[in-house]
Amino acid sequence: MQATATKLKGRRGDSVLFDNLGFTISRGEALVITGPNGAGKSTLLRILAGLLAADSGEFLLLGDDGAALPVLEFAHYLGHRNAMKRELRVQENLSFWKSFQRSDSGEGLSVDEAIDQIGLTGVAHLPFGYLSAGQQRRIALARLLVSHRPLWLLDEPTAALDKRSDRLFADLVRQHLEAGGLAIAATHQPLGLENVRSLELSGIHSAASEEVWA
Amino acid sequence: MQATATKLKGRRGDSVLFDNLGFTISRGEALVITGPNGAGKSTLLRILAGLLAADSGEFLLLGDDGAALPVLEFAHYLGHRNAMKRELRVQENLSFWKSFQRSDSGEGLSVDEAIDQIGLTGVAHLPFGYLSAGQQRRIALARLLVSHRPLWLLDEPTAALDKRSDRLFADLVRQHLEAGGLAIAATHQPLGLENVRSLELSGIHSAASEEVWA
Amino acid sequence: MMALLRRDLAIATRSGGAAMLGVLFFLAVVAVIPFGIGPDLNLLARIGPAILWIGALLASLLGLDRLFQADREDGSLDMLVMQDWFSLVFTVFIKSLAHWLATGLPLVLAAPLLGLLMNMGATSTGAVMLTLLVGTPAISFIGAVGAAVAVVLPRGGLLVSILILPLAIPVLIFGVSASYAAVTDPDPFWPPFMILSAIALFFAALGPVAAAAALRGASD
Amino acid sequence: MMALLRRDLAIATRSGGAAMLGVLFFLAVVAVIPFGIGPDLNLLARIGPAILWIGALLASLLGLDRLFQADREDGSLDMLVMQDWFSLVFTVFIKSLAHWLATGLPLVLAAPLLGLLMNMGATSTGAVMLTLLVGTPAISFIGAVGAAVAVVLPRGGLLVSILILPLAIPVLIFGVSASYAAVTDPDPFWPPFMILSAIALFFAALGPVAAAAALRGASD
Amino acid sequence: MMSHEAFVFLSYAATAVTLAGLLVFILLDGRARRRELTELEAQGVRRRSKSAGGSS
Amino acid sequence: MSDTTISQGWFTSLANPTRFLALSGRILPYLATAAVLSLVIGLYMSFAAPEDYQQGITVRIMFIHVPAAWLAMMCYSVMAIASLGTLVWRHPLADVAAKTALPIGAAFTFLSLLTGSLWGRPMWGTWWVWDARLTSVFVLFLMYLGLMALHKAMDDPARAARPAAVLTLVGFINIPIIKFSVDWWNTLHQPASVIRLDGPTIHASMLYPLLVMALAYTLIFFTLHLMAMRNEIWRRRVQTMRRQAAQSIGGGA
Ligand code: HEM
Ligand SMILES: Nc1ncnc2c1ncn2[C@@H]1O[C@H](COP(=O)(O)OP(=O)(O)OP(=O)(O)O)[C@@H](O)[C@H]1O
Ligand SMILES: Nc1ncnc2c1ncn2[C@@H]1O[C@H](COP(=O)(O)OP(=O)(O)OP(=O)(O)O)[C@@H](O)[C@H]1O
Ligand SMILES: [Mg+2]
Ligand SMILES: [Mg+2]
Repeated sequence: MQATATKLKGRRGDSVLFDNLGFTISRGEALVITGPNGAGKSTLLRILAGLLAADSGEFLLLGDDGAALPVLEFAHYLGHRNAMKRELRVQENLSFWKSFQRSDSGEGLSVDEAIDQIGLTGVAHLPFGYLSAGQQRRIALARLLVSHRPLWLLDEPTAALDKRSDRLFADLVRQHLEAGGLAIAATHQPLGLENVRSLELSGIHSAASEEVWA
Repeated sequence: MQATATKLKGRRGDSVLFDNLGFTISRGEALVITGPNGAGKSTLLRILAGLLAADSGEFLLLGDDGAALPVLEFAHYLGHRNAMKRELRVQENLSFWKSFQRSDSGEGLSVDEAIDQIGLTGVAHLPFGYLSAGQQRRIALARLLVSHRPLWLLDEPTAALDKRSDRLFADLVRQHLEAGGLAIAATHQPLGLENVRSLELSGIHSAASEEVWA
Repeated sequence: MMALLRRDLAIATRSGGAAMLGVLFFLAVVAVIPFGIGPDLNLLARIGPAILWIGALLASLLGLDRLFQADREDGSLDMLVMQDWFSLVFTVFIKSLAHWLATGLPLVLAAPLLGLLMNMGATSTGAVMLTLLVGTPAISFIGAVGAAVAVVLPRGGLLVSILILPLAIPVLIFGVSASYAAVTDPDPFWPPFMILSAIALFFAALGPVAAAAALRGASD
Repeated sequence: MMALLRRDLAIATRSGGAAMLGVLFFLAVVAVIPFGIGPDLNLLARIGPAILWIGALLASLLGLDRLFQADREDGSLDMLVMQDWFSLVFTVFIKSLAHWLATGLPLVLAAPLLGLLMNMGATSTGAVMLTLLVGTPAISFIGAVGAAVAVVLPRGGLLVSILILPLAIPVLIFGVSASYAAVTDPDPFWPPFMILSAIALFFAALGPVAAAAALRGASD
Repeated sequence: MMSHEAFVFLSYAATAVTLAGLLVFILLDGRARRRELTELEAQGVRRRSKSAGGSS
Repeated sequence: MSDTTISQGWFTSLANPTRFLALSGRILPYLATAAVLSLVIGLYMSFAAPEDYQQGITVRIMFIHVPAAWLAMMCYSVMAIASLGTLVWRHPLADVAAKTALPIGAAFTFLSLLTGSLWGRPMWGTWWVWDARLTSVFVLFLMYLGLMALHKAMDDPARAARPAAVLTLVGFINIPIIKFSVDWWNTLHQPASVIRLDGPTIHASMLYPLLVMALAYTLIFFTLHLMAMRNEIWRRRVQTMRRQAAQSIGGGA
């Protein structure tokens, strides 16, 4: 499996955030995107996830047999927000995502296993809104575990995590990579991963030149 | 001016997060609260801000003449959420808070100056919802500048900030302290401040013993 | 506090279009009632004030459940609650006022048009406008209590309306009876209208205090 | 998808027994009416169907605007949109269905009780139930489009209300007129009812597709 | 048209049924709660105020 | 026991649920016996009472209708007082009292509506009119149900307490409305068949059974309320113990 971006151009309003951006990662590899606030990291991840349209260029996920796979179904996207309902219990939230994001590419962990993995055993029955900020983020990470998808797109995954959880997260990503997964993460803090490629966005935006209105 | 906590006890549901907690800081001093996720840092800050009632103990802010000052009016609280309306422009958001949180203890910066200070010159006219996560957090920090209040209560102020903004934030706090302010911050990352006191919450919770129902 | 009023109004007019929604709903109510009554213009004119009042009461419910919930979700509520008791009560007052300006006032202004549709006379329409002008703020103020209670709820919606409607009934009773009194001869207009005004004043005082008390307790 | 239905229903019921809430809301609305128009049983019976329909419309409007907004605010919407086109349309369909199950259906079921309170006859009540059963889903489905558009526009936008209500008003009007046609003799029940059904089917098909299209464009 | 006796009987019957229902509901609820308490205590979960004794 | 700052005095001892349980356990048998006794006497008296010359046998409905209506209002007043306790003294038992009174009050309100309807049919020729008193009682019923829904909507009783108390107090304005709305309603025209309250002032032969029945209803209310309060205390105790058990198993994060 291999993820390739070619000549991606991302735009917000009239400013081009990045242009001619390309990379390739294959099974077991991770890409870390860095850059100052507003550089366009989140925008890039949303484009990769298919949530935003790129201005030009394309992002492809190729299966081991070389066939293009739909990113929508083969990628997990973790944004700035946690995608959990405050009023539902942790258990309910996770089992919802487990069955909603069921995929053919493999089985995920059970909800309880996932909660164990992120070190929050015992919170399953609490309403999500009762958790602390870091605990909420960790439950959001557990979503990646309950259904298996090979490509992880992570936007500042370690926000609000304490140091022990930082390491725990690094372990999770490492396991995912070792199992043949791929990961692309935007972050401001070192993730504690070895052997990752990195991509730095400059944060210098150019005005869109072939502006339609100009 | 001096802020003193004595024998504070904080509880969530049936578990006591901290007990017998006390500290004193005076003008120009900062206190950094650390501890693992769910230790009770946010809870402590909310108690200090008067948003939650402590189980017992008290937190007092004493003026230079020894008179007790209402924390409500002399403290800025910055929580996990930014307290800004997505649909309003940055300018509108900040000037709202500027006039809403007007205080007698001194003049704040003008909205434009504050935006300059946090290094986002030029975003004033954008709707808040258009900003990136880090930019949003920085605007939330700018709120502390537009109206002057001597005590800052900050809950993970540097979440989502890039490295340059981290330093910028450290400078802001340093200026605030030098001008005779006080700051209490909960964080997982070093804030880049020198000479701060620190308080570590263990994250080991005890069950409430004098539980009413049991 | 003017700033708060301005902010809430800006949000109301910018998003959702609370004013339009209220007026449209109002219009829908007035549009369907004649189906039941039939083409009897006299009857229509007679129950016109009541229909306008009921429509206005129901339309005021729109958006009420989000009065504080929206502030809670983005964290602003913390700053609103971080005030001394008096300012908090005043803040609630201002927010209710903003809600009224955004939803209630347009209804009052739309009343003449609807009066026309209901074949109501000028006096009758004027009386309804006047009573609505006094009565709808009372609904917003009492509604603030429901909205404050809803802050602790995961979802306000219907529950808030259920809690508020019974409380709003006195307003409706006197609003309608004053409007009728203005046209039916023996009944004097002023007594029920004065009671309506008294109720409005009472709610304007009670609502913010009760809502503030609920908000103080709700913070988590 | 069953999971989505279950989740949305769970969220709706968390706030206190959705079914019971619908009935309570309706009871509250109905209780308010006689205070306005007076205790004339005949008149009540005549406007009964209109009141039930207005109550249903209002109940649908309260909370409909949050259909996607809530998901957007907590980030779930991204995951919902990250699906192929067909699944996305189906997701919207399910969410509207959940909304209807939580707010519309209880109203349909409560209608007989309210018919009793409004002194409506059996035929009339039956007709109202039938039209509500067909009509309220249409409101939920068309409302989904408005809710999706509300998400698109970074600043909400007046469009929502201007979009939903004018589309919902035909449903309301045909629903009410079919209910009346069932009791007033010369008017036939079926023509307006068929139109209502046609509108409902049309909206059930159009709503999810249009809402899905709006959501695809919305994501930012 | 029912006889007036029937109305009287119905009202008394309805009152009896409602109040009895309420009583039974409360009794059953109480029994269930006490059963839960004894179960929990059998599981070794102890009430704090009991185990803590009279320490203040 | 604890060194918290709950004010001293007679209710300090009641502040402790354990002591409340003990005390209420001792009182309950007597209360229940008194309730049953007065009910039996009251029922006997109401059937021994002479028939009314105007209303015939249906006047016997009065003996269960009027006390039910009174209790419906009294129960709400009890809740309002308890809500004051929650808001002013932050007394946890006050919340328990307010919450458990809800279903009982709803039941009495329901009974007054039902027996009123059953009386109205032979007397007025209709089950229901939207007359002021009837409607305001109906509104009271709605408020009971609404408050029940509010409690049901929140899984944490501690957080429901204050908002529910505020709402209960605000809703108290309905009680005077029930009392006085009859007069207000006069400004609108009324249906011809109205209750003739001003007619026969109640004769002693009916007054006494009525008063005994009212006493019986009141005793029944207090018996049920005490029992329900005990249940609620147990419920919260179980909840607390469950959570503590879960915590000691799961460990802090
Ligand atoms: C659903 C219908 C009815 C409801 C909700 C209702 C409600 C009430 C209420 C709330 C009271 C207490 C008022 C007070 O203490 O001030 C009351 C008292 C009373 N009701 Fe009804 N009522 C209904 C029908 C009837 C009917 C049909 C009759 C007789 C024809 C009746 C006869 C009385 C009488 C005699 C009293 C005692 C008044 C007094 O002396 O204080 N009620 N009812
Ligand atoms: N609203 C709430 N209701 C009930 N319990 C809560 C609530 N908020 C937090 N808690 C619990 O209180 C404990 C402390 O939470 P708090 O938010 O203070 O932690 P924190 O130290 O700020 O953690 P983090 O570093 O993750 O932000 C957690 O165990 C959490 O589950
Ligand atoms: N919804 C939006 N509409 C318009 N412009 C936007 C929107 N979101 C972001 N932008 C703009 O796009 C640029 C890049 O934003 P993006 O969120 O991708 O940055 P980022 O690299 O993720 O920053 P951060 O580190 O702060 O998260 C910013 O200048 C921002 O103002
Ligand atoms: Mg970002
Ligand atoms: Mg925290």
